[in-house]
Amino acid sequence: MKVCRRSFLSLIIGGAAGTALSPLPLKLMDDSSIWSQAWPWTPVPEDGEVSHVGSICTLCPGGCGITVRKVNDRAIKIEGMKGHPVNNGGICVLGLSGLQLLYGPTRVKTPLKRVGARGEGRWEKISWDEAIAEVVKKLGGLREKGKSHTVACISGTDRGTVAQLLGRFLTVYGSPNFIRIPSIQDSYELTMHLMQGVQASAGFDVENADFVLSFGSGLIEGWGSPVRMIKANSKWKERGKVVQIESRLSNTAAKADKWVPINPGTEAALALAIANVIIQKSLYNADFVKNYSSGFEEFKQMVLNEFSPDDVSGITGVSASTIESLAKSFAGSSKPLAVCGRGQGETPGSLNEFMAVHTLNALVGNIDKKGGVWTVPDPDYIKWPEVEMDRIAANGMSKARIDGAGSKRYPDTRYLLDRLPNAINSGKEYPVEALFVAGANPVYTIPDSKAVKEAFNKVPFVVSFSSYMDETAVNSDLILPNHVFLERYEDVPTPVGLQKPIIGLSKPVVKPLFNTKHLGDVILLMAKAFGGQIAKAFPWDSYEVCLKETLGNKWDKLINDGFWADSNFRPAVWGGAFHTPSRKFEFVNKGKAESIKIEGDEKAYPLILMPYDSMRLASGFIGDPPFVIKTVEDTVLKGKEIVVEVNPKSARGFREGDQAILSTPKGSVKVRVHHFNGIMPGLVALPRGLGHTAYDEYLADKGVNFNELIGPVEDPVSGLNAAWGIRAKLTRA
Amino acid sequence: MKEQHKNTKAKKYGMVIDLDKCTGCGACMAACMAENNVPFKKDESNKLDSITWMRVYSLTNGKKFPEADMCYIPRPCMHCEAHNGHAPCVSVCPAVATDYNHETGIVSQIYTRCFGCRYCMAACPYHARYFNWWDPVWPDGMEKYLSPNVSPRMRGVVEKCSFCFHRYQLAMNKAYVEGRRELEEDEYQTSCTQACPAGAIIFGDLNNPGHAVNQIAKPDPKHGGRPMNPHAFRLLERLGTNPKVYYLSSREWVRRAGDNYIKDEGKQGNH
Amino acid sequence: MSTLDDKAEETVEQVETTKCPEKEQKNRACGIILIFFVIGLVGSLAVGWLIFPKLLYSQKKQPIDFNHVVHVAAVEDGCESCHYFREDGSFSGVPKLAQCVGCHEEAQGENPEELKFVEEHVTKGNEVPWLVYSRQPDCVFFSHASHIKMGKLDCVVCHGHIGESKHSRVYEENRLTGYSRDIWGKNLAGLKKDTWDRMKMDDCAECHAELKAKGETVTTLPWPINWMPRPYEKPASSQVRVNIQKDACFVCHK
Amino acid sequence: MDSALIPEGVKRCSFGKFIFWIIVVGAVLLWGVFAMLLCWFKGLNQTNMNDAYGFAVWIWADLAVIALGGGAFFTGLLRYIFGKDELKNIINYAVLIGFICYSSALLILAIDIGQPLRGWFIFWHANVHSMLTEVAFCLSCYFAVLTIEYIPLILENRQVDKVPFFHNLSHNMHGIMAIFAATGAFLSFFHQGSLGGVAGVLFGRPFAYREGVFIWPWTFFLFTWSAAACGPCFTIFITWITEKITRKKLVKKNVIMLLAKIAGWMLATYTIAKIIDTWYWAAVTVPSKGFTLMDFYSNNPLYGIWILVLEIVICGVVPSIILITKKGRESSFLLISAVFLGALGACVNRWVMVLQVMAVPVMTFESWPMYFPSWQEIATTILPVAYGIILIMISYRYLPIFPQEREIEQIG
Repeated sequence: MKVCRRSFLSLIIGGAAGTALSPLPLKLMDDSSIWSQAWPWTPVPEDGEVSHVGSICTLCPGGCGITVRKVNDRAIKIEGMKGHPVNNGGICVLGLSGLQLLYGPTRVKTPLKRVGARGEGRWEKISWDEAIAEVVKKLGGLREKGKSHTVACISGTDRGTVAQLLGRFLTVYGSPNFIRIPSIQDSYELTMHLMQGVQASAGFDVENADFVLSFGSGLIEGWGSPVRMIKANSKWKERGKVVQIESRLSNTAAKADKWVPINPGTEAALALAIANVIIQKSLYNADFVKNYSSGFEEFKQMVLNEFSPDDVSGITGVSASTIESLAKSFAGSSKPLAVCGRGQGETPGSLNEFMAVHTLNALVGNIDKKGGVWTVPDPDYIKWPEVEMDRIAANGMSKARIDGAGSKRYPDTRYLLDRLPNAINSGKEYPVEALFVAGANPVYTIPDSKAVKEAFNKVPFVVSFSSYMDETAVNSDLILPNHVFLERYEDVPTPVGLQKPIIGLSKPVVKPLFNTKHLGDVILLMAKAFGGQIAKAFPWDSYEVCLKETLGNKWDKLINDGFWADSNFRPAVWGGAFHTPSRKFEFVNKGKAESIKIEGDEKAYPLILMPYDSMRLASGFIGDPPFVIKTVEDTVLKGKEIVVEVNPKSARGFREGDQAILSTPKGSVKVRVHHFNGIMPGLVALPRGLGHTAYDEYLADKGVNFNELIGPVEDPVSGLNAAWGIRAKLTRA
Repeated sequence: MKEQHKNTKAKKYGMVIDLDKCTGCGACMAACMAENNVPFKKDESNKLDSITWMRVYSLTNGKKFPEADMCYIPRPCMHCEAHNGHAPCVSVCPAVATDYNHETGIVSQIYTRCFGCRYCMAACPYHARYFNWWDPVWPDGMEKYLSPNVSPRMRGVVEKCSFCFHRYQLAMNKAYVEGRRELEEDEYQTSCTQACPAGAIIFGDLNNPGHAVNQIAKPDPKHGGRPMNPHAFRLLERLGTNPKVYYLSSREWVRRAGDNYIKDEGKQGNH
Repeated sequence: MSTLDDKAEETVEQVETTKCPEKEQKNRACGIILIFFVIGLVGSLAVGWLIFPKLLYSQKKQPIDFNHVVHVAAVEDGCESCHYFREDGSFSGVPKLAQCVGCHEEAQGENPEELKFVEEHVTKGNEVPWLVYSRQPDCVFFSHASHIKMGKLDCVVCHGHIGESKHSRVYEENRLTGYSRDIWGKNLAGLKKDTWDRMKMDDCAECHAELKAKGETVTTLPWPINWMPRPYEKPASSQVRVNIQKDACFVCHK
Repeated sequence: MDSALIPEGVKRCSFGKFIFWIIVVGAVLLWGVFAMLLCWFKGLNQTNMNDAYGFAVWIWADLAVIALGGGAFFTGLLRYIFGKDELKNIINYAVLIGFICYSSALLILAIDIGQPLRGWFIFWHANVHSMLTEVAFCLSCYFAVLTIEYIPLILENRQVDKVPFFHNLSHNMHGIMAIFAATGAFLSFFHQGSLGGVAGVLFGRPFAYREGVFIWPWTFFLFTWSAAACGPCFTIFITWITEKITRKKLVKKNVIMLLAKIAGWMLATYTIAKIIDTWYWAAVTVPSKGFTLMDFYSNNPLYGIWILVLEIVICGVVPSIILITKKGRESSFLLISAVFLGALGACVNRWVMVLQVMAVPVMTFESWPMYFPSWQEIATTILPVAYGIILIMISYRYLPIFPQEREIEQIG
């Protein structure tokens, strides 16, 4: 015992001495710190050869060129493409985060068939053959029963080969119900159609405009092609003026040279009052008005009688002197440009307002001129042979559209998606038996989410082509996942708002990561499976072949540069620009321009809820990747709670950061209150782009989707959704 | 120093950010995150533990509707030179994990040297330094986009903006292979500069009269680099941090918001 | 030391029980205690110098036994034939399969290793998972361009005479850190004879300090214990006072 | 049961009672250890610290505990250097408290750093310009000194002392204790100072920044000074608590009076210095950075001007007056209140120089971030307290901490 204890101690001391004389302690100390410097659970990115691939970003209709940096076969970073006519090296927050979508957890990795109840999220993995067979079987059955017209398709766009293939398929199959996602494009197209007689997009030569009068457009918040607009804004900072007319100090308003707060919804009246001053003071372009327009006299009488600055001042809250000075500076500038479409322009708006604003451009003669509004024809490279419809198809195509577009009531409107939920729910029209959704997320983006979901539930067969598990995909029966934009070829015609026709080419930057299929190829496969006229309409082996053939001699240029621009394009000359019956610009006078009445009773709902847009929140069909959500300020989102802006004056006892219940006739949600001096008293502003229920844990269940709180309000002229807000109230939580 | 750079003149990389042009779109933040392998968590709404090397703050003029005004101010690391490189953070780091490089004027941060005492964070008045409170975790598969040029950080260390120093390194490599020791202005640009859609960020060598940053900010070497451009200012100029990020604004209240002033003191905002 | 403990033990023992006759006990105990001390000393030395390295490093074989001699003889430009600089200034490092396929589309000889290489990798298109002896931690940015192109350094300085090897030697991986033993150096005590014996930061620092003292344009590295005088800090001559800077951490770290 | 180990001639509670309390406090200790392990294994996300509060309650505890442990070096200085021999009767306890405080501080630092495995970098890769480096070096050196000062105390245990070697060792160590005390005082002067420097050099934080002499800001000297003033206060306070708990007199009144008087004068001079410093800072330094004094004490829910009043008037002026007047010292109530306030003053000062420094916004567009420690932080902060109590319990039971105890007991 004795020996043992002492010896033990001795042993220990000897051991300690020996250990100290060995490299063990220093080496272990060093290695353990090195271990802590490279913890095995911290990833080490593999190095390798760097390469760059040019492509086009299709996460929004902006059509920016991108250059993707790769290391070996991994895509490392997305950067803006230098020299691209839209963005010239610049890029937005969403585009930069594209790789998080590519490699992210929300990808649908293989065709999925619903097993549980709708929206329950239980899926069965199926093969592509099974998936296509399933669709063909279902559609075939409907066709046999002569119900081909009960198939509808919601698409993010109607331009480019993929959308055209989809439309073509629907046509030869026999359904008139190809519906594009609504936006201010609809209103602008209609405006151009009615006033200029053209079927074209409106392009804005913003780079050359020297006075921009914006009626609530979020010029630097995602309106038009976002990066291009921000670039233009920088140009205006150097030479040019911007006046922002808006009831909230948006970023655009803050950056503008002048912010004119206005009572919401009265923009049309203000535009006409400005017209009043321009006409009264004879500041208009006499040449244009006299030689290239018709209906001016009627219009003149109307504005002079009904829209005097003093009267309008009462409606809009903008002083008569401001109206006059606005009119003078606008008409006095050499290249003035008036634009409208609120925020990012995702809600079409009142046609009267669009026409009133466009009238201002006409009065100063800035149509198809440098710095003005241009008529932009679609690039006409898609020249496929006319489809030959069989009897069933012809029969189906002869049926009226379910959304009412092109009907007697709304003869000039092409798509009215906002009317679809009601059409399905009310059951007044024929039922929709099958619904395709491609490049869109209507369950999230269409107003009145409750009604949209109800409508979806009434459709027995919903097919989503989404690459991501978005709200629409969750509520579908079959998901046929498309490649994401970095894995596929796709032509991208002229970005929204660009004044020159260009074509961009999206290229596969990486090989498809999962068992996904290009939507174009899926359409071709479906057509083949049908055979007959349907198959005949698609004489290509693969989408890539189709695309190459369609683009013809532009292909090489597109592959090398990433875009093709028509260098010969010039804006139309006034003499031949207008295709109205009078061959002139028409001052369309549709009577007294009534402002759109929003939903809700003023007594029950003393406040007005308006949405606002931000570059840091994608509110379209793409959900925000983690990087984007990270940039969102804590005055917008706090934890899982959305923050609404109110003026301290109308906060009624709600302190900064207080919880509250925000209610509208459509629903109520929990919010937090943020005092903002930049918002007009009486208004509540809620950010768009939050409140996703699908996607990943970085995005889902954060905040509130604005569309849950608002429903569409039909514009009496176009049928498009013109709701710019809704009555609301804030109550204690 | 003197002997060291016989062949190359010492550079002083800096930035000029035009706040008139900045739209607050957040592209610089995302560009930075994507370039520098910045991690993210499920909830990033607590801005006190959200790693954003480049952070866009918003400021208001404090006035009531409709006089209210707002401005965004992107804040990277200022790479303070202070007096002879004794930046607030550099002099306090006990383990030389952060350092002022006299050759480029960049304040480095070596993650593997840092042991996470956070003294530098206490020292930095710009809150430009961020601590990795959590292990960085990328959802399965997303680690594929990580760049090999910037080492992902481990939990328990401080990180901050590096002016994308790795881009300098890579550009120098290219120059070396081509037999040069000097870089052109456009060969080394930070990720945020490159991405900014507004072109509001300009980056270059403040010591080089040929570079745009020098021409715009006109740093006054006699007065600790103070801008001579009347529209230019630096954040917290009075603390003597001698930062290398200059801001431009045509609005006086914005320039004034860049520093602290006792009421009614020197109303011109920039002096 | 032993006496000290001896006493300590003793008193405690006394407290507990006081049976033994003291002196006799003490002498015997002394011897035994000494033996135990020696056992402890020798044992721990053995552990530290012999067993510990065995435990710390795992032995790994390269997937293919590579013969540098044969390859160097077959190519024209020496090392740079396979380990070349890319246009962007980066260094290619260990060749990828695609490079090897140029010659090894089909086996060129009878060497079983080559046959294995062609069979396992070339035909199947699998990259060879080479174990890189000189792989540095992720935090290290090493510019081959500045050392080879600007500094005109020979590969041998850091990599030794690997180009003269006929076989791939065993790769020893540090189980704790995951890095090759070559980084710390074969010699566990950290001793080195040649410049390529170790690849730790101190070794970079040593070389840089030497060059610096000669007046070369190099960046000096911090000596690890940077508050202690460095062996190379002595002024090379009275005119040139070498200013040791520790301001360039970013130059080699990312 | 353990009577053989208890110093001769003094009474101690029953072993059962002793063990019971050890277990009670030990439970708290274990709770702290659990929290500590959480912090080590899961990382500092276990705390409520954030990027604005890089330094928080731990660093405050660190600074406070070191200031309070300052009694050891100052009493040592008085006893060994200035020859205030009476203080030998309280020096043991001062050393013990110092030992506890310093070991706690080191432990907290080891928890506080994000990469404990690399903690040794502070020595190995030290940056000599950093105040924290100075702190680390002096702190560990002084801790070593305190250990050396504490060892003879252990050796005085009845059983250990029986061993001739230990007896001699202890004797010899006592002989050279003056050298250690001097070294300790020197080291302590520097690290107390450098702790003050930690905040004072932050020229990016106008609230903390103090001008100074050479490389040291005024806080450097103020911290040393306040530690010298408040440390003895704390020693007296803990002695008083110990006396209350043990229900007996352990140190003679004259010793306490002497220490209290010295502490009083130190505190008084410190308070004057602090007032001058505050005035200069508020009148010159702060305005030069564009701030007014009240900018630091308004627009937030916690930090009002009250904290300045509390620190300087209530915990500075008031106890100083009590302690330097004979009447004040003689009144037991006033004395204890004063030493308590003195110790509290150091704590408040450290709080202000750590937490408020973090809270004050420097950029005009930032607001005051507020912070409340998580339970893990609280537990790990209590951990050293529990450890200290246990160490005091054991030391008091088995070591002749209070040389006068037996004498007083016999008289009593």
